[in-house]
Amino acid sequence: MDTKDIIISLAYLVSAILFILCLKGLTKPRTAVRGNLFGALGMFVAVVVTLFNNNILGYGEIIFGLAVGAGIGAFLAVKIEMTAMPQMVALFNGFGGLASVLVAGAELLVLSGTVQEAFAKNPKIATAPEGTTAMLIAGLLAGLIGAVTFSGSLIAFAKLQEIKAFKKPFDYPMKQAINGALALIVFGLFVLAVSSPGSFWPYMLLTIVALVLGVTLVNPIGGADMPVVIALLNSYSGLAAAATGFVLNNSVLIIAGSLVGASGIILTQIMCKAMNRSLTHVLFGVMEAGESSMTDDEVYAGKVKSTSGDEVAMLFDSAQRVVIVPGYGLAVAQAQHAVRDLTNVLESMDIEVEFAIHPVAGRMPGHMNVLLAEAEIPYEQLKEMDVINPSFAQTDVTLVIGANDVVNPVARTDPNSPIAGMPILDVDKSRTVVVIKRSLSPGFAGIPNPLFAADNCLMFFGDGKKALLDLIAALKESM
Amino acid sequence: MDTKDIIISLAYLVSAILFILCLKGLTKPRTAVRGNLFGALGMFVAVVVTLFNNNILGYGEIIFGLAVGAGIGAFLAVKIEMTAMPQMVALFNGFGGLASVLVAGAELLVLSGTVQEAFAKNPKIATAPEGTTAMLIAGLLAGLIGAVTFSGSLIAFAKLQEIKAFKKPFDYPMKQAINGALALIVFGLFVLAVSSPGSFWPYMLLTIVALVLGVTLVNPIGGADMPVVIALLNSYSGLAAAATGFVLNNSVLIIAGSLVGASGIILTQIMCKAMNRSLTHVLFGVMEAGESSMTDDEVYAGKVKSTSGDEVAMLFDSAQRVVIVPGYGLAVAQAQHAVRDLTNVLESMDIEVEFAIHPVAGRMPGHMNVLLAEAEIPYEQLKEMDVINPSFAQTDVTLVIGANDVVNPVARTDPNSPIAGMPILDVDKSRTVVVIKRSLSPGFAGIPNPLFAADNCLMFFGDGKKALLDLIAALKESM
Amino acid sequence: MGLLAVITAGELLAGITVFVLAVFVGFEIITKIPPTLHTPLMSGSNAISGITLVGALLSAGADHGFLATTLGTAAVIMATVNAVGGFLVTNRMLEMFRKKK
Amino acid sequence: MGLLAVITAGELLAGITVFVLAVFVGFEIITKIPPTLHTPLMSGSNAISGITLVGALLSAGADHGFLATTLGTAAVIMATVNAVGGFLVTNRMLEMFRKKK
Ligand SMILES: NC(=O)c1ccc[n+]([C@@H]2O[C@H](COP(=O)([O-])OP(=O)(O)OC[C@H]3O[C@@H](n4cnc5c(N)ncnc54)[C@H](OP(=O)(O)O)[C@@H]3O)[C@@H](O)[C@H]2O)c1
Ligand SMILES: NC(=O)c1ccc[n+]([C@@H]2O[C@H](COP(=O)([O-])OP(=O)(O)OC[C@H]3O[C@@H](n4cnc5c(N)ncnc54)[C@H](OP(=O)(O)O)[C@@H]3O)[C@@H](O)[C@H]2O)c1
Repeated sequence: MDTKDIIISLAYLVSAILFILCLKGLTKPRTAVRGNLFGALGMFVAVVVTLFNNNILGYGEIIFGLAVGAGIGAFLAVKIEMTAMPQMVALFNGFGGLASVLVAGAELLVLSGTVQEAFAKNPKIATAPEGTTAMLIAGLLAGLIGAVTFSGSLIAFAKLQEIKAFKKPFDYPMKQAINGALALIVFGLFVLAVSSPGSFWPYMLLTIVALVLGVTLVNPIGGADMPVVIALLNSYSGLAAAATGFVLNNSVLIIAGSLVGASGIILTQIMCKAMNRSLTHVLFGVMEAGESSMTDDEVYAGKVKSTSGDEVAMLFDSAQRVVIVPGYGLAVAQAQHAVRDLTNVLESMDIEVEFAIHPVAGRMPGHMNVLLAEAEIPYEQLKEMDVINPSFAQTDVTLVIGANDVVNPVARTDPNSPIAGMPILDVDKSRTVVVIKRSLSPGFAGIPNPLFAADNCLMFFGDGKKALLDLIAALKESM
Repeated sequence: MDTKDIIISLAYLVSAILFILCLKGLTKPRTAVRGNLFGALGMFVAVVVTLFNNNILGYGEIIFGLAVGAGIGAFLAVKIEMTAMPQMVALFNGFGGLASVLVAGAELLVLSGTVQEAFAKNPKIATAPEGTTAMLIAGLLAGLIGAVTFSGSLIAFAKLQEIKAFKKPFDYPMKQAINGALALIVFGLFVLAVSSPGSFWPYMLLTIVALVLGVTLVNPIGGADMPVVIALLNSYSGLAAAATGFVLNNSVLIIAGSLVGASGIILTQIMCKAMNRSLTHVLFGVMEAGESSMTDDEVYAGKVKSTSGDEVAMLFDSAQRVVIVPGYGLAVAQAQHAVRDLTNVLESMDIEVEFAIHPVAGRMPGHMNVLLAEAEIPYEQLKEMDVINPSFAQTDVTLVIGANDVVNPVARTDPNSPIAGMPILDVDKSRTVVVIKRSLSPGFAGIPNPLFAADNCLMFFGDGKKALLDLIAALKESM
Repeated sequence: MGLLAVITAGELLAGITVFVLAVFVGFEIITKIPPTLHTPLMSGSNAISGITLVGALLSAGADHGFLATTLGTAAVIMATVNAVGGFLVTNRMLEMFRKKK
Repeated sequence: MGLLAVITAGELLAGITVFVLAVFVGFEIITKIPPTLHTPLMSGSNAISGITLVGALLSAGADHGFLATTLGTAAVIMATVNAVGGFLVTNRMLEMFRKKK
């Protein structure tokens, strides 16, 4: 080890520390921006010192690759719409997984060549050089995990992007049996590859099968569970990077990869808990408890009162306090700016307006915060569930926009419902509830909502954005 | 590396993991016992596999040392009184520090021999073998830190054990200047030792000076701050162990040592916060803010009402709810069993009895819990400050036993007092307060307590245990 | 085609030790996170997993023959997208929260 | 008197990496502790620092001459007192809390 190597190693340690500080910073609102910068700095340090590595001979390909990659990455990151963030993360994650597959591939290719040469020179030796097996195992793990991450992330991306062909899971018989068979094949190829260190093709086959496995694993999972899946795949891509670290005997890869792998698992668990789902259920695509105990008819028949923009405007006229409950439908309708306009109008009428943010409203954690922040609605106006729940009793009008499950009182009453036990926003306690949605169709959990049939509830049917614009127009007219 | 070495390394990793789980377990009441067992198991694993190390040739000394050490350790641990725990920890910690000094000494002794031989064989080479400097630095650090830990811990032990000669700091002029001079000498010896790898005597000198430094550093610190000092010295002894790990290139030493070093620093900070002290102030022996703004006379003159056992017994006769506030004096008087007896008597009179536990009552964190647990007072009866404070208004009699600062209302009123801002137990809100202590002398903070002069406060002067026995006798008589 | 440095048992053990410790750091570092930060945290840690870039650079630059170099260069592109895009997206999300405060 | 194995730069760097990671684990692992557990935690981690025992065993058993062996044996005694006494005392403190529950 010459002095340069020592400096490179120390720089890797610095960048590993920066990654740790990055993750730590990202867990607190006050330090999150700085944390992210630490992470970027860590990456920069790691890349720069790597360029000084003695083993790097050609710089042409490297500079080309860096430039192209940075261009694509920056373009996507800057151009993407705020509401498309989750699928963007999925896509990036997939790229990371693929990169691990390729790196492991390149190294194992060279390794197989090395082993062949060793055997050619001395045909009598029966075993490959020391360390070969360890490198092989690490490389195969990197390829396997990376490939599953890649194809799985692409499916997750397609589902979140609501690409037609992927909206419903592909249906084919014996899903679990096929997954089992694929896993067996993977195992067999793994053993084969380890026992024939001179061949590269088992690695290629393994990767291809792993790609298929990634598809079949993520395919049956519903679009709404994708955030959890992405968090899990993110953890995987960390593990894949750590595995390549073992192949290359590189500490920063091992540390950063295993950091992401471990913290990703914790984050996955936290997200599952916030959505009241268990990880096994997410992964096997099962909704907790099957059937709703009540049919739509029983719940709604004859009890639903529909309303219009003018009528709601009149309600607001006499209101002093309004709470707005945004849900997934707000994101679908892209109505965040319309909500801001409505808020401004209501405030100009001296009405106190607050937003009730349910932790799992929408389809990703913090979805509503991101959405409303994009429309520049002041942070102080967004109240978390625990804070706002006691105040519904003093609220004149609660306006529910495209939310359903998070205001479904069944969670409190029916222990058999899929959302049983999930804390909900107690909108039914307010004087009047107005719900904006397109129809009576259910939300993510697929169950009817007795709120819509409650005495103090009015349904304002229509697309979220259109309904809001109607409402604003009606309000302005009456002013 | 042969297979045995690999197994030893993996076993070290297992024991490092067990140590991590130990520390983690010890932070939660439910898992603390298990955590401690994990730690012991980790140590057992580490010791057993070390015995298989190829470098170990003689087992006689080892078995002798293990047997003697285990005997002494077990004897002390089992025989020691519960209330003497803090000084016992200090003593053990000192031994750990000394062990690091001796290990580093043995290794550096051999190293100096190796270097001499190398020079002797080839007088022309000017530099010692690769790695010598690193080992030297690590060994010197182990010796330095270990020696400071050892002598510092012994002084802490002596102060906590209330050994006469150590009760007051030794007084000599220019304390800080002398410390500075010692630090300079240490630095000089360090440089000298690194630059002459063939000699062992600089290490010996360094250790001796470090021993003196440990004494002069801890000497001025007041006995009541000792828990913080012990926590800090504990962190040091971890760092010393980690340093010996670098000398021996042994990962479990490095991991376990740095774990203890880092967690010890966090624990020190947490303890400082709980005592409302800053670490710098503890280390430089300064009480926050100097003078009390009121003299004893101003506070007490003519306003203190003294009472007797019989009188207090009568008070209890008509009481429904009694809160007992234990303080340092309870530990001094060893009155924990008397308190339990009193509680039983009061409960047999259908009086509700609860204990108010202030976080820094006594002289070590959790002091009161340990003390009362020893007397088998049920855990549920001990209430933390935040829980019990609101209930003082509904309390008929509050019995303060040997507590002073933690019930001093000055903390709320006088921003210049040394305990300003410390949350206190609001005993003055109860109908009657009875304080058991020997005199009007102040507590740890050295300030008078206006509570003792309050209208609803009665002083029951006497040693804590004697006063309680009087009280119990009086209660039994009147029954 | 060049030869590859193989790893010794000692290096492997050191790697495993580092791995285990980093896993513990990863487990411990994330305890409570406000829901708002779930997505940025996911995205930021995803960007960190772009560290494969270091491996990709070594593969692409090592001159181990055309195929290995091509694989390496493709890996450099992918990993750079992941890292650069990841940190930028995370920053964009966080900036949005910040300017409201 | 035998010779000592010296450390290579690679081993030293690995050691430093392990050190840094373990320090992070130590920092992160302790966040909130109820005051009751301050003393047991201090005592338990003090017992862990008795790990010097491993170093002491190596010094005592290495047969590097009388003086080194004597120093090592003394270190074995000291470190064993620290470790054995430490875990036992911690256990005693904790048992006291437990039986009340
Ligand atoms: N936040 C997360 O991280 C996350 C992740 C996964 C799953 N989940 C789950 O997702 C659910 C979130 O609850 P939620 O109340 O926000 O949403 P929801 O229960 O899924 O309901 C969304 C509602 O919005 C309506 N909608 C859709 N498009 C609309 C449009 N263009 N205009 C107006 N309304 C529209 C739909 O009704 P119409 O079709 O009648 O309009 C639907 O009932 C929870 O069950 C949660 O567990 C959350
Ligand atoms: N808990 C910790 O970890 C810790 C650590 C360091 C410092 N401290 C500090 O220590 C103080 C603790 O407060 P505290 O109220 O528990 O104690 P305190 O304020 O120190 O008062 C103890 C009182 O007990 C009395 N006493 C002593 N021996 C007695 C005996 N045999 N019988 C009856 N009474 C006796 C003394 O008065 P007489 O002499 O008149 O009897 C003294 O005023 C706080 O200032 C805290 O910051 C705590």
